Amino acid sequence: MSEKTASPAPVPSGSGATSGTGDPGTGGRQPARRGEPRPGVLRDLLSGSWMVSLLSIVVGLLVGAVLIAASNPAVQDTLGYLFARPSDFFVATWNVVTEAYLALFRGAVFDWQATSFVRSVRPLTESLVAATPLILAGLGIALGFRSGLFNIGGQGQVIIGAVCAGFLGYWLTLPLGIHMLVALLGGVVGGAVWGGIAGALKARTGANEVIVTIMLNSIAGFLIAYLLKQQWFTRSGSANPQSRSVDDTAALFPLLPDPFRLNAGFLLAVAATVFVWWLLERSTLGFEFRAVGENPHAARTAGISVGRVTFLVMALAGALAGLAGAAQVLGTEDKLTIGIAGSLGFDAITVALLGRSRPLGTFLAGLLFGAFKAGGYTMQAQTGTPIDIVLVVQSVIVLLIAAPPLVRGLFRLPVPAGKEAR
Amino acid sequence: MKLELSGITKRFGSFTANDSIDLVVQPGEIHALLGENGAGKSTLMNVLYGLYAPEEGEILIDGTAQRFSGPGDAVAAGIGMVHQHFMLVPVFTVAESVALGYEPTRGAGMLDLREARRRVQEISARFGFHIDPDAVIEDLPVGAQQRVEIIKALSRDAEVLILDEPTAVLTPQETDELIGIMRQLKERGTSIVFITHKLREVKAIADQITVIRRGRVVGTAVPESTESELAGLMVGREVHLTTDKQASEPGEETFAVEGLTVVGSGENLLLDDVSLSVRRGEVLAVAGVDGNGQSELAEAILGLVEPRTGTIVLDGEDLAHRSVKERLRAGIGFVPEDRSTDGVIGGFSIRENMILDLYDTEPYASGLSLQPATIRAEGEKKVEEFDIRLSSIDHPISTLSGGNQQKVVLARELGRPLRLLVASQPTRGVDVGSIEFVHKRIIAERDSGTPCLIVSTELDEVYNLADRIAVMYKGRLMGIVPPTTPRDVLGLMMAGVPEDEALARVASGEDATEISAAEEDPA
Amino acid sequence: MTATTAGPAAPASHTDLRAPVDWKFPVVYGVLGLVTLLGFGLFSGTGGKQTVFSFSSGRDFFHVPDLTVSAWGTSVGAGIVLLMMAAAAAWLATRREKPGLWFPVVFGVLFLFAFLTWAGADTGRIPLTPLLAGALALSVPLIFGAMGGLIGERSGIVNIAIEGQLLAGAFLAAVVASALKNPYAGLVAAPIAGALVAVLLTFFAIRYWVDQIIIGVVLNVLVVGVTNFLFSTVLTANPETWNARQTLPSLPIPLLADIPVVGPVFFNQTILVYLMYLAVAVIHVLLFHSRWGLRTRAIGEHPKAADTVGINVNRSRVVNTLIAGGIAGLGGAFFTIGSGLAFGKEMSAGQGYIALAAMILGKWSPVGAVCAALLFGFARNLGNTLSTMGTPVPSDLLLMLPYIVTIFAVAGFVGRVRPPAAAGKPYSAQ
Amino acid sequence: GEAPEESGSAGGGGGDNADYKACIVSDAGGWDDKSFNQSAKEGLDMAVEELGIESAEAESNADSDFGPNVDNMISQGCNITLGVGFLLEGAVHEAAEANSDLHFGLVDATFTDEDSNPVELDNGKPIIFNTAEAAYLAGYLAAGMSESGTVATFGGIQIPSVTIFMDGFADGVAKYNEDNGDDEVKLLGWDKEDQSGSFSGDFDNQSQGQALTEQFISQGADIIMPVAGPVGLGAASAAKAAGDTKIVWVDQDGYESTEYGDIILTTVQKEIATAVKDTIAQDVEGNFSADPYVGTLENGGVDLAPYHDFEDEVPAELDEKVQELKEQIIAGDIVVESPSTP
Ligand SMILES: Nc1ncnc2c1ncn2[C@@H]1O[C@H](COP(=O)(O)OP(=O)(O)OP(=O)(O)O)[C@@H](O)[C@H]1O
Ligand SMILES: Nc1ncnc2c1ncn2[C@@H]1O[C@H](COP(=O)(O)OP(=O)(O)OP(=O)(O)O)[C@@H](O)[C@H]1O
Ligand SMILES: [Mg+2]
Ligand SMILES: [Mg+2]
Repeated sequence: MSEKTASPAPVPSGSGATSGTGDPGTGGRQPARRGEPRPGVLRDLLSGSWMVSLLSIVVGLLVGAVLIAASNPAVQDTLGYLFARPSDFFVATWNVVTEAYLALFRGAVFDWQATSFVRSVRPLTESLVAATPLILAGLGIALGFRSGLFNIGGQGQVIIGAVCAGFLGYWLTLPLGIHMLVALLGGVVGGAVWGGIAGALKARTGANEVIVTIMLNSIAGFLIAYLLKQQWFTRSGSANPQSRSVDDTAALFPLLPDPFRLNAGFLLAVAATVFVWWLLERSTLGFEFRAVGENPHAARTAGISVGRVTFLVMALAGALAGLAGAAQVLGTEDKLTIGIAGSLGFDAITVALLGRSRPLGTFLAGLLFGAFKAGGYTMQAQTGTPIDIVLVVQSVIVLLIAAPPLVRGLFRLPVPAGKEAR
Repeated sequence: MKLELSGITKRFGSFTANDSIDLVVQPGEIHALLGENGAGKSTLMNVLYGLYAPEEGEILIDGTAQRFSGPGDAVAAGIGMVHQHFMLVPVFTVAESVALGYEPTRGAGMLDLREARRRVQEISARFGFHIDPDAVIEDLPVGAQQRVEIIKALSRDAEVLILDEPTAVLTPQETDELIGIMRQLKERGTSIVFITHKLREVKAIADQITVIRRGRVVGTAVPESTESELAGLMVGREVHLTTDKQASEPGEETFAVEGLTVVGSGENLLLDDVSLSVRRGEVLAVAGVDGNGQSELAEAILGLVEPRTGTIVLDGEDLAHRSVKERLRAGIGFVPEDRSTDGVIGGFSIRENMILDLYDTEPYASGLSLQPATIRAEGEKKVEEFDIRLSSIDHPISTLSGGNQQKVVLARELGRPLRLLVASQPTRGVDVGSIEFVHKRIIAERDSGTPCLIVSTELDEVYNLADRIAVMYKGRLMGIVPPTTPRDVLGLMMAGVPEDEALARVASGEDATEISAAEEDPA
Repeated sequence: MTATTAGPAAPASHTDLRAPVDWKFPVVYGVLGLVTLLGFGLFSGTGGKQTVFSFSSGRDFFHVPDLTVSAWGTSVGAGIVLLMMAAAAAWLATRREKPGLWFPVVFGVLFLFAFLTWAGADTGRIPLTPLLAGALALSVPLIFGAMGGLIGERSGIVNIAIEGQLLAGAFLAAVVASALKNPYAGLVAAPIAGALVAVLLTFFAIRYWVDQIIIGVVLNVLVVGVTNFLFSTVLTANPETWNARQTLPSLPIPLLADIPVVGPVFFNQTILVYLMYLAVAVIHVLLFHSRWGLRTRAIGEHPKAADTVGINVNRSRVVNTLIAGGIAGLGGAFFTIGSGLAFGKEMSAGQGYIALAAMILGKWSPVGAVCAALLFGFARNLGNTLSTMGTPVPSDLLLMLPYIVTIFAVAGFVGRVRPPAAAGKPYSAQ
Repeated sequence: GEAPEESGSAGGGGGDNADYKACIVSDAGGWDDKSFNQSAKEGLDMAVEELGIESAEAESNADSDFGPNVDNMISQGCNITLGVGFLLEGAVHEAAEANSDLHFGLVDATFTDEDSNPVELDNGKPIIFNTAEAAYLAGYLAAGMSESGTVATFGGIQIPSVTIFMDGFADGVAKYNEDNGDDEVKLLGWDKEDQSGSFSGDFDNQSQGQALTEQFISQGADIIMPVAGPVGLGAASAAKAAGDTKIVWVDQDGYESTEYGDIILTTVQKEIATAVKDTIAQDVEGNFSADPYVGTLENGGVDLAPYHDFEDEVPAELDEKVQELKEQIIAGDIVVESPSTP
């Protein structure tokens, strides 16, 4: 690009190295992407980093394949006589791996072996169902990252969001629609309070948000366990730690008829993605958030209250995670149980990281992980492949996508113009 | 020891910072390396010190070529370097800092701190430094930190000592002391490479001068050359070292600070009962060595530090307990001293940096919503007006050179109606050409009737801009003097001598500095 | 031209310059004192009841007699003393002074004593030795983990992967010990597992400059995935070979182990715990008094400065991170061979994250981290003690105790902490 | 090694019902929970072995997995799908209503409506256990065997399938105290009246179980019943370290399933495996019935395991008394009640 510009300096610089006290060597968290604006997702796609993403997924699946094969008794048997008849080994490996991954695909996208058309197309909607809370909570985490806060507290915020939404969902009696909105709002407020605690403590006392959110996760876990033992809370008349079902008036309405489970929660996820995009890129508040995230000193000098931003970001992140919890209990699960949040809060961190903390990126990452989740069920049920494989594949993908030079090196891809290899 | 650099070329990506540079430093010579910001001086020295590997060229010591794979090799070869940005670990003690990398041990890898302290004391004593080996670096004033750097280099028996812009943070008197030390070293046979862009200093001490511009040697000179000759060589065109300005026409006094006191974390006084006022259409320059409370003064005015006592009155309103935002809205324009940490956000685009403290005001925002089109249009306008060199307003500001970044800050702060301008070190890290421009803009702002408070550690700048000069020392105001006050008097005041006494001492001739003597050399 | 203020300012009169009185601590002390006096004492309804503090577990060499106190009287007495201390703190606060470190410690111990007296009044017996021993045991993996995190961050590499290293250590220790039928073999294997995780960390962090937080988080997931997978395939298929429990024996240290209370708590332990004492001491000494420590701290604070004196920053970082991973991995062995357990899925149960918190709470110092970890372990085991004693407090609320205590500790007493300046930032000379 | 000869299908076990598929879905505990998931899975494995049927299994990691996992079983055309644990009730219930042609089973829970009133489905069979009956015997036995006069129990999480053990145990201890007036045996860790007691907080953290058990031991308990899946292993390890402490195991005979046989006094057994296998077998034979299966002392669905190593130590009269109580319970003379009884 430098050839095109008429600037007197030959090459645009990196990290503000010319300032008085700046330390050019240690300036940025990441190698300075010289002379390029932070690329948007579309730009990412066009400039070839989609290739990196794709190849990362391929490598992730390959690593998974190795594990699948290595643990498969049939393959292990053939290893015993690998040299006597190697073809057996390869055939067995191929069969085992393709079978597993085809099942994964059938569970995530389209099942051509299903008994009916509805069942064939249902997997795709199941992926969306699984993606919904991941996207919502992931957006919350991403918001924190963009504002320089490491919010590990998604888990607790999801739990509290679910608790509040669920409770309002069966405890109140309200007309259709209104009830749903009130319950959703309850989830949002609950999550916001839980996130806001960490934000307020950080803003007022400087308490490290990593510690506080970790602790709040556990506290939320015990809190829901406690509540689910209280009859006044569960209203279920059962000794089991689970609440009664949320009223139909409060449930998120389905988008498709039975047996599809896709519900309005997914619309919430889409809306939240758009909202977070607008918030970060087009609103004054988001400007403050990003400013604090990139450089709190400069933000303060520009009149932005870092404490206020810290609190607001954590509250908003909590609200989004709370919404994830609400969507879970009002949309798919319909009652509160101790495990209502699963490991959503932690999965959401990976989703946000994979999405590079960008709203659209997080949305797409959520879809991918949702697909893995939905497909994983089928893979496990039909081929007996342990579902933990999915975790391995996912983490390899995130790691590789974060290290494009490694992927390029692995596949001997050319270095794109403008990006110097280090 | 004779040092030769021949044909050194160093590239950063496709940008050539050093372009086949040749340089010879004779034994016992003080060799000045002159060049404007970004000319490639530090890069060259980092190559010499083994920090950067050059793409081409070689380093010869006493005629034999050397290969340095790291600073360790350079040090072993007898090269010592005091870096422009000090290479000291803030939380270490002096003794630890000096020991690092060459630790005296008591066997089994355990530190012998007693020995380390002894080394520090020995060298301190030899050169008359007063450095406590147990002091923590971050508590030391910059002048002392620099002496620690020198001790570090000397403790390794450097035969060639590189001093990269060592005087940037010193008072004239301290600069004098440093020059004394350099002479002492020279007498012991140490060669010195002395980097600066202060012409006066070069003339005072250098035996030989090499001038670099845009990565190339553009000439050599002798100390006898005039300042404008040297400046011309550096910049490549004729420059005006002083800004033409009309005498000020001060209006009413709209800004005043009364009894401002700021207390640091250790209950030490950072600002001690400071009172001053600025009139409309006047520049009050605050002079002083870095770390004597000027930064706190500027920050307290903007509200970045909370004063314990005192009032800050602008247009009849006390702002002392207002938020930063309210003060900005009251019409304070603020140019922070440290551009990269406080002035701009490196990852933000130039466009966004243009509205960093205006993002929520008309016309850049309406309600909660930013107005991208307006932001862009206004930004483009300012780029034009302030002659900011860039390829796209959408690129991150970190892709700009320091001088252009500073122009963005100025464009932002001066681009709206102001009731007060507070600018700290407005030209730090900016090249000679741009300095001219910045100064002009500040004077223009003054002439439009804005009271201006300029904090600067560069006396040249102070003289250039000030209608009155306030001198600070250890958080106290030593006095406010007219811009006709001699450099030496200011120097003494900056070192804590009250105004009257300083005047008397300079009059009696006992404290005239060499640097100002050099200034008075017929040009 | 004369200025508004002429000459140097007269030294300000310092009476009006004093910092505002900080009432936070006196108020907290006061409230706790009142709780003690009223809640545990006057209105507690424990009149006439007694609480026995037992110090021995019955097998001790020296027998320390139980301490029997009157529940009501003790709490009232303690409450009065605490209120007096609160008053003293308030008086000091008006003079802008702070009491020494002993003050909160003594206050805390007294408060705890009163609390235990009250809590034990119904069942009557507080077994002190197991309370402390259990606290130590629950802290062991936290301490190892925190040491691993600390060495990494001190050298500029943020190690979120402690959780993964603990889990990997637990896994490999169990598998190797089981396969070789020798618990000590597991002791060797555990650090290797932790270091392997660290290899990935350094590979991506130093070679490819991937954000260290990303790597850490992802490695944790990866280790969970891999160990779960191997557990449900290999280990469960053949548990006798791969996952038979092996126990590190307790090795009481002669004499020391016979000291009442302290002895059984600290000196009747497995070699792993002794290794932990050693690790903490050695890390503390080395970090602050050795060449390695000086260099480590330098590359974590200001790598470029270290580079300019010839220290190979990235190589040191790699080495340190591997050591750190090894230490965390060793800590993981506690879950399996250290506790005499076979491996179970995700058995590190989030302890790595708590170790991370302990490291921050301890301000990146080994001793501080140990204190933080012990605080956590103690709070947790206090909850256990209370629940086994049959307090009316619901078990879930007791289980929350350590987490709440930690939040109070970080928000109330620690506040802003300063991590090593270069932690998380990749380094390259150019 | 040698390559095997290519051969036809591997011969099935007992029968050949390859066109029949029995499927099972775990709750979040997973197949290795040393508890009901594991037992249920063993039941399925036995069925496969004996009946030569096909099978599929899905492990759940989170509550949100239940629905999809059950659904996947239906997609596969499982003839019978079993869910393990009360948490699966919703998913199995829904699936049963939507697929009236398929059969379902629910281990350890009954089908209920919105308001938790039991309902009966035509194609869904609850498999439940009156565990309290066996735990009652264990409580009595433990009280009789305790030398210190203190016994203890704790749970993993406070859920009915856990607390039902603790209730029965508590009643057994109480019964012993009733019979042997003077020297009351104290029970720590559970208060049946208040339904409150000690829990380790999860089913994973074994060191927590260890710490908790050490607390009990120091309070004088010498017989402890952990009802906490793998966390019980932590308890056993602590008990073993203490030397003179015994464990009452739960679910499957711990003498065989754990490595702590020498300190396991007995086990409160729940014959889930057998019940699961029988249910499948009935279905294979076309005799599926949706009537609940309730494991009791009477039908052997729950029982006290043999004393194994402690055979000689249990006094004859105590054992006789325990057998007598068992008869009384079977006869209905003693009714062991628990709020957690399904
Ligand atoms: N770290 C860097 N990486 C790549 N290019 C850089 C880097 N730093 C500076 N440059 C480029 O080198 C050129 C000169 O930068 P530098 O900051 O030294 O400018 P300068 O000559 O000092 O100008 P100014 O006087 O405006 O500060 C700029 O065009 C800048 O884009
Ligand atoms: N690490 C780096 N990567 C890329 N460009 C760099 C780097 N270091 C310096 N540069 C660029 O090389 C050029 C020369 O920089 P150098 O620091 O040598 O200038 P200098 O003459 O010392 O300037 P100053 O007077 O401001 O210290 C500048 O344009 C600078 O931006
Ligand atoms: Mg330089
Ligand atoms: Mg510059």
